[in-house]
Amino acid sequence: AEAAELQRMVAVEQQKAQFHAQVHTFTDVCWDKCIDKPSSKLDSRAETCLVNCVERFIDTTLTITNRFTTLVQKGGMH
Amino acid sequence: AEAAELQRMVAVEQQKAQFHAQVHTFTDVCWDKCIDKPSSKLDSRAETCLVNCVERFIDTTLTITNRFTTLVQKGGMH
Amino acid sequence: AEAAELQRMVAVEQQKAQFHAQVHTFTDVCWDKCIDKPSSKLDSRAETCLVNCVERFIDTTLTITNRFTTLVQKGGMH
Amino acid sequence: QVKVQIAVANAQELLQRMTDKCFKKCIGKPGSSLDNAEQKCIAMCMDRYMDAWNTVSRAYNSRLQKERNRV
Amino acid sequence: QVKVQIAVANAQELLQRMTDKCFKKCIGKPGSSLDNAEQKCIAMCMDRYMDAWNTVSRAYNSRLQKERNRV
Amino acid sequence: QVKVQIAVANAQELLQRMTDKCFKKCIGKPGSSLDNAEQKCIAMCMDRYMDAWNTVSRAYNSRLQKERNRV
Repeated sequence: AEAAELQRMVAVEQQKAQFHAQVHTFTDVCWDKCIDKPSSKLDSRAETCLVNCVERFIDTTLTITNRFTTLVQKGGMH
Repeated sequence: AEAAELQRMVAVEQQKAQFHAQVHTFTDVCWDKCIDKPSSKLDSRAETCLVNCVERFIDTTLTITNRFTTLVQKGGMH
Repeated sequence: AEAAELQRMVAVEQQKAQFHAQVHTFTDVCWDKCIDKPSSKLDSRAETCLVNCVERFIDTTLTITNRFTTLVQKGGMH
Repeated sequence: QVKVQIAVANAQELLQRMTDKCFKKCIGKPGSSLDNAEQKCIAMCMDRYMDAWNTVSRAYNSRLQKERNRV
Repeated sequence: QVKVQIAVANAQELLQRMTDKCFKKCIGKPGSSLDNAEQKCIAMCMDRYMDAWNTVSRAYNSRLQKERNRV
Repeated sequence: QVKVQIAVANAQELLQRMTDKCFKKCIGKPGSSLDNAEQKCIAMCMDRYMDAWNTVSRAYNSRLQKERNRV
């Protein structure tokens, strides 16, 4: 029982690490898209831009992955 | 005999992985050099640019590596 | 005694590897900040810029790390 | 099985780099959804990126062959 | 202990990326010391980068939730 | 042997970064061969990159010394 518990805990931590890795990547890309000059607070325009940026990046990833899968199944890739 | 066969297969796959890693790097660099706006097909100018880009990148790598080796042998590096 | 000696040597080499990794990172960043067009020798202005760049990069790292530690201790991070 | 692993790793690397390049090229200021123009741009960018990958792969391969023959 | 290791790795990654971005944004030509304007810019850039990190983290989390509910 | 391995790894890292920077600086639109100007530019860029590496290495080293003395 203890071994299973430990295994579950490690899995949870690995998931967290993966989540954080993604957040670092998104922040990197979206910072460049949304923040020109750092100002004294994060204004609502920058905040909206960041949220949209994350959402659109995920949309782009899904679009590309789905289309790629279809192409591979049709045998379009060499 | 089977062990040798397996070893050979692993070596071949490793070589393929290395080849692909290089292709990813070249595509990354040469995409930036040769593709301004993605259009409805890869025109011949972009294609020539990509081929030349790969060739010149390899030339640059060879030039730099050879010159570096000469400098190191002459003791020019600290 | 020999094991301890070996361990010490490995530690020294690891430290060197870390030092070199930092030098690669600094050179990468400071090259972009200080060298516009490579000329026939490294002029004194470029040299001063490179030295200042390393110093200011380290200052920035220290400033950010110290401020981050203070914020974390005050519980300002979620 | 080594083969499958490498094929998967290769496809993942391609997808990741392609997503990165095409997001940067096609999405100016990210809006509340992917509009039509952005979706078309992404599909086109993706096709061109794979063309580029194949062209680069062929060019690299033929250069390797040439270098081998020289030795 | 796994937890602590991940927290430390995460903080280090954040610090490194933040330093890189803020150095590039705040230091034009590096001078003989960090002047006042540069120090202010670094502090502000750092705060905004952490805000951005938190905003991105929330947005990603709520999208994951939405995708899970869809399935 | 550890020493040799690190020296090799260090040289490889240097060569890779140098090639990347100098290709980007010296080759505008890649032509059917490296022309004279490009070859000169690559040689010069390489020498300056190694100068920069050495300068940075010295500057970092003396800063480390200073920090150690402060403690």
